[in-house]
Amino acid sequence: MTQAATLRDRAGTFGLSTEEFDLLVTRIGREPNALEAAIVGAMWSEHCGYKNSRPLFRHFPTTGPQVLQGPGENAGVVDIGDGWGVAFKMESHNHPSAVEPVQGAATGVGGILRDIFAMGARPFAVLDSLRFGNPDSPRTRFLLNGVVEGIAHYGNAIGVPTVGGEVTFHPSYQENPLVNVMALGLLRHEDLAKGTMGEVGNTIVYVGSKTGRDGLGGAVFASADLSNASQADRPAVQVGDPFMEKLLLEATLEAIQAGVVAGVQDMGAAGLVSSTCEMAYRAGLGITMDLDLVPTREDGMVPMELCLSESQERMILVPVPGKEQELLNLLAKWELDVVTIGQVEAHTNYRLTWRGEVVCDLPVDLLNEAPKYTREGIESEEIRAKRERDLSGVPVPGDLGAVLTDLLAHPTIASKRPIYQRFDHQVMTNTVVVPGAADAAVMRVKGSGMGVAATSDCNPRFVYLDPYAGAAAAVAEAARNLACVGATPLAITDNLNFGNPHRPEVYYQLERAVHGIADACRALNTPVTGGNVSLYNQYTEGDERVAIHPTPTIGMVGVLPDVTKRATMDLKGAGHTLYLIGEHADSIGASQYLETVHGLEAGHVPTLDLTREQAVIDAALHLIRAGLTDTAHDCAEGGLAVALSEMAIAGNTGLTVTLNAPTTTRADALLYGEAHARILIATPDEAGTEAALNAQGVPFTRLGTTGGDTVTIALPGHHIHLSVTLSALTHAFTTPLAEILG
Amino acid sequence: MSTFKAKVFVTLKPSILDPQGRTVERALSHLDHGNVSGVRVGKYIELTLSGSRAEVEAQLKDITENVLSNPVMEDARWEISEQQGEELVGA
Amino acid sequence: MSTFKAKVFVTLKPSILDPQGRTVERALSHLDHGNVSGVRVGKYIELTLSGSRAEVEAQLKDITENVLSNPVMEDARWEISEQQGEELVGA
Amino acid sequence: MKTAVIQFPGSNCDGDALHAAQLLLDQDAQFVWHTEAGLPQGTELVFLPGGFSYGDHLRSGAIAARSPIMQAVKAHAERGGYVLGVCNGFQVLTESGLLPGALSRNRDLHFLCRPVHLRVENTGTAFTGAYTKGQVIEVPIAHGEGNYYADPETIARLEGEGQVVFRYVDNPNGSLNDIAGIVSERGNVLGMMPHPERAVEALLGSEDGRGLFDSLKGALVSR
Ligand SMILES: Nc1ncnc2c1ncn2[C@@H]1O[C@H](COP(=O)(O)OP(=O)(O)O)[C@@H](O)[C@H]1O
Ligand SMILES: [Mg+2]
Repeated sequence: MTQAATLRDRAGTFGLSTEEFDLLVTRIGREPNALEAAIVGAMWSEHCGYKNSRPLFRHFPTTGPQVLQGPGENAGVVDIGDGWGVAFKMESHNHPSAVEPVQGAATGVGGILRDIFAMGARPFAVLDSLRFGNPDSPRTRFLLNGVVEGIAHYGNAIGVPTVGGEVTFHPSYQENPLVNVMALGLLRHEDLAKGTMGEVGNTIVYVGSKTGRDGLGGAVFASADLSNASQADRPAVQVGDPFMEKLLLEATLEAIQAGVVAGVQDMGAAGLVSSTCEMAYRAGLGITMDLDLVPTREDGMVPMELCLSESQERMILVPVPGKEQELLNLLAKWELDVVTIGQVEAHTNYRLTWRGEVVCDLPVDLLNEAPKYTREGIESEEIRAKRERDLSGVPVPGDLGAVLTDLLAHPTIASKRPIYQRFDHQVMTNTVVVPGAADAAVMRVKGSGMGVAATSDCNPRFVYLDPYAGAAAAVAEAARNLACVGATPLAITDNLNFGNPHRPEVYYQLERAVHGIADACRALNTPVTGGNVSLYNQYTEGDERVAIHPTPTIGMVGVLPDVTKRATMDLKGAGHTLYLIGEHADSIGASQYLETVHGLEAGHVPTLDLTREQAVIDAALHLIRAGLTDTAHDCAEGGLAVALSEMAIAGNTGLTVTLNAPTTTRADALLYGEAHARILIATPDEAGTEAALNAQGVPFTRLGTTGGDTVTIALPGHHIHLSVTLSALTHAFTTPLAEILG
Repeated sequence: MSTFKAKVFVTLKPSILDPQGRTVERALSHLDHGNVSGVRVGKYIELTLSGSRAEVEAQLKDITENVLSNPVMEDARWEISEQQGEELVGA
Repeated sequence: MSTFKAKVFVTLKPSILDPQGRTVERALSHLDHGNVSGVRVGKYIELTLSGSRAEVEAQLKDITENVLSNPVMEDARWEISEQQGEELVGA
Repeated sequence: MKTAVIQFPGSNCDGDALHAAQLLLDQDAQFVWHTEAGLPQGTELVFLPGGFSYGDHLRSGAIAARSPIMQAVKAHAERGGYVLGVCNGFQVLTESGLLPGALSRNRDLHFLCRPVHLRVENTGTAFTGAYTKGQVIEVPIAHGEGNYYADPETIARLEGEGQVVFRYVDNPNGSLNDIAGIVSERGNVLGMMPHPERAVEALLGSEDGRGLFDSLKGALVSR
């Protein structure tokens, strides 16, 4: 009784509330031992059990003819045609990267790649969505350099190209950066693998690295508030080994393709326990494992460590009955540690033995069915006031040309070349559209004429000011980015990075954002096939808890039926005509311009009309596939003027445009407002393009022509004529990141 | 004012995985050096510092712990010796 | 049969530019350690070998010169010490 | 041209090498695992691909250079057979002594992936016959350790004998004399850091690497 009372008092150290501990006691009808409490704590953590977010997930659309595998497996899979599927998923490694950026980011890449090849897919692209604090601070430099080095270290060595991503800077991420990594893999439909234990009698095979005391309690650590206490957690760093992972990848795929694997899963958060527990749950069966057989890197490891260690580069494979030896033989070639550590049983418990004794015996269901919390969200008054703020008093700057160079030089908008040139983005020889060339990456599918496109997007300022509209806008932007390269959007994965959900204003953001994503995905026919949740992204400043800007990163995948019919953003020469598909912006609300130039994060986010969005996407796709244009770019941060400049810089070709808009709209809104549903294109064929756009029934405007060595924009009604040389724009755009990286 | 030669040794903490050491060990065993074990690969840094011994020792400790090694995952130690040749020149 | 601990030090030849050393040196000078010079970054490898001293010494020389370092660019030296604890057990 | 692409644990451009070889040289080009003692019967070209063999641990290429298959590759080279080492393959060639010098960390210490311009310095080799002397081609690099070094006598010899085959127009990594690729004395072994196999299809941005494969085919015919 004393023992149990002690455990109950210590429930918090296992990541359980006292109520959860009592619930556990009631469910099993006895006191758990410490190992069992820790296992339950890990399985019920946000990371594994999604206790705060799962009730919201039911709003997501998850089905569609293109979905081969929806949420619930290691990764989602979409059908791209010709018997090919694409597995994809995004995952965060925020807290580990805040502590040790190189290894934190590296192991983030390693972890998401394992999710992909666990599906039987060969990883063929990585994208990374990164958020840091103030670009001028030494801490940001340290984190950015470390994260970039970590991604390069792992991705380059394992030989999967890093083909895209985003890097943005905002003070809310100063202590708590976001490192979200998305990976894509290619598979033949028949090779689709599942994370299941299969049937009674199957054996459970451990393969990969030995188990050390790495990242112990990592699942709890990842869900705990990040505060000064995390200094003490520092030894919780895990070191990744891309070489080992490469062997594991080849071995796993070879085994799956040889047809000797009935189930497979990587060991991620909460290591051995979560992987085997989830596989047992999917099979609806129990298992028994002998912890004495776990290969260890250090002496004297105890069950708690063996169970919860987050040592990297480890997998669980379940052989097809009768093919056990074949599997072991095949793995031997790769010189990995391989041990049969348990078997699937007719009972329904998760049973572990150590030194001849049963040390854990809990129902598989209980472990996998974390309590769910539906909380009450209340919008923050402070944020509401910012949104409702009247912006009519904001002055229009006298020198709108200087604004253009200032925006291009903002680290969030500026060229990311100094970063992506450290990533091998061409290995595997499939990358048709490389980083920096367009709004999304495009990889060809060898042996077919198709291409796969991918992008990751989120504008956290929009989400902050209006979580519903901002999150929906992230989906819309992702779809638009795919359309700009000529890809039909297929499905998304999401990474929900938020603060502490116990705080009503944070729960409000989470709930509204989920609804926004769900509605946009429904409207744009891009179901959610998986995702990841990272909560408690905040830190303590004095006595105050500061949450990050809510950041629901959207990773979207699309298909190009003919990869040669693709578009990039660079102007392809002089004498082409520029069009805006969609309508001019009419507000500066929530824009990067308002923040950078006027120091204000305020106003309503641009209105989102998903029907219009779809029409603009369809129009752009039609033009690209009809061969009427191969040059397209969407308007995002910085608005029209910045987007035009990016096209000019990328193509080293100037342009001259005239905006004949009513003077009732402010000039700065026309130039720098961030309205949705807008795509810029350039074409040598005016007549054909206009006919096609008219037939599509979308609004469009002829803006002007390409050529010259300036970006010149006239607003005759406003008596404004701004002209900046291409070299000045290029300089502004290309220098900032190199300086931050140092 | 004297000149000192310092040697800094940085090794991964024993509990931390050393992928490089593991790979080298395996390679050696394939090359018929199966009697080799416990391979750990670290860094060896040489530097020269000028100043008084007390100053330089304090500085080296700081540099070793805060720049040359990452205390999250590495241990470091250092040795220092006064450069006789230099001293003579200085004298 | 005894157990030996060996330490191997691999350094770039003095005539060869060491970009890593130079970068560390530059970083140090930005951190107000301008009195630090001549930074060279090399490798420090620890290994354990079992066998007779003569065998192990010959083997270590071979490993150091032919595997652990590349004579085109690097110099290497090694130290070896018998493990007392082990010996006692063996005795 | 019967081609064998060697696979070491950690090779990651092996598939790219095979793809390019099958496209341009030999439909039946095949992989050979590093533990093999011999090359397939009739091998004419050995292709050592890029990647991170053994994780680049210790030194890039060092451990791979000591694998069993390299004995066979050496014998093949001694017989005058062609050997092409790209990126990590070049590192394996220097580590195994098939080519002189060594490749160390890039001048700025970072991995670099981008297209570079190369000047073709010697068109008298089996790998470059299809180019014109002084021609500038665009080929991608993707490496962290491509900084070519050799002692002054070796550099002088390489330059004197025309063994420097490709030179960077704008040196990205600090290589001595801007060296991007060299051949052996006999001219049958080529090592280069840039990736010609990534530049053989217009879809991927450049076809300038094709000349190398065309040259090899030509050399075989004229042999
Ligand atoms: N972390 C990163 N890794 C790789 N590529 C990146 C990264 N960040 C940005 N990029 C690439 O740089 C280009 C510009 O990024 P960004 O300014 O975010 O463009 P956009 O606003 O059009 O999404 C894109 O091609 C993007 O994929
Ligand atoms: Mg962007």
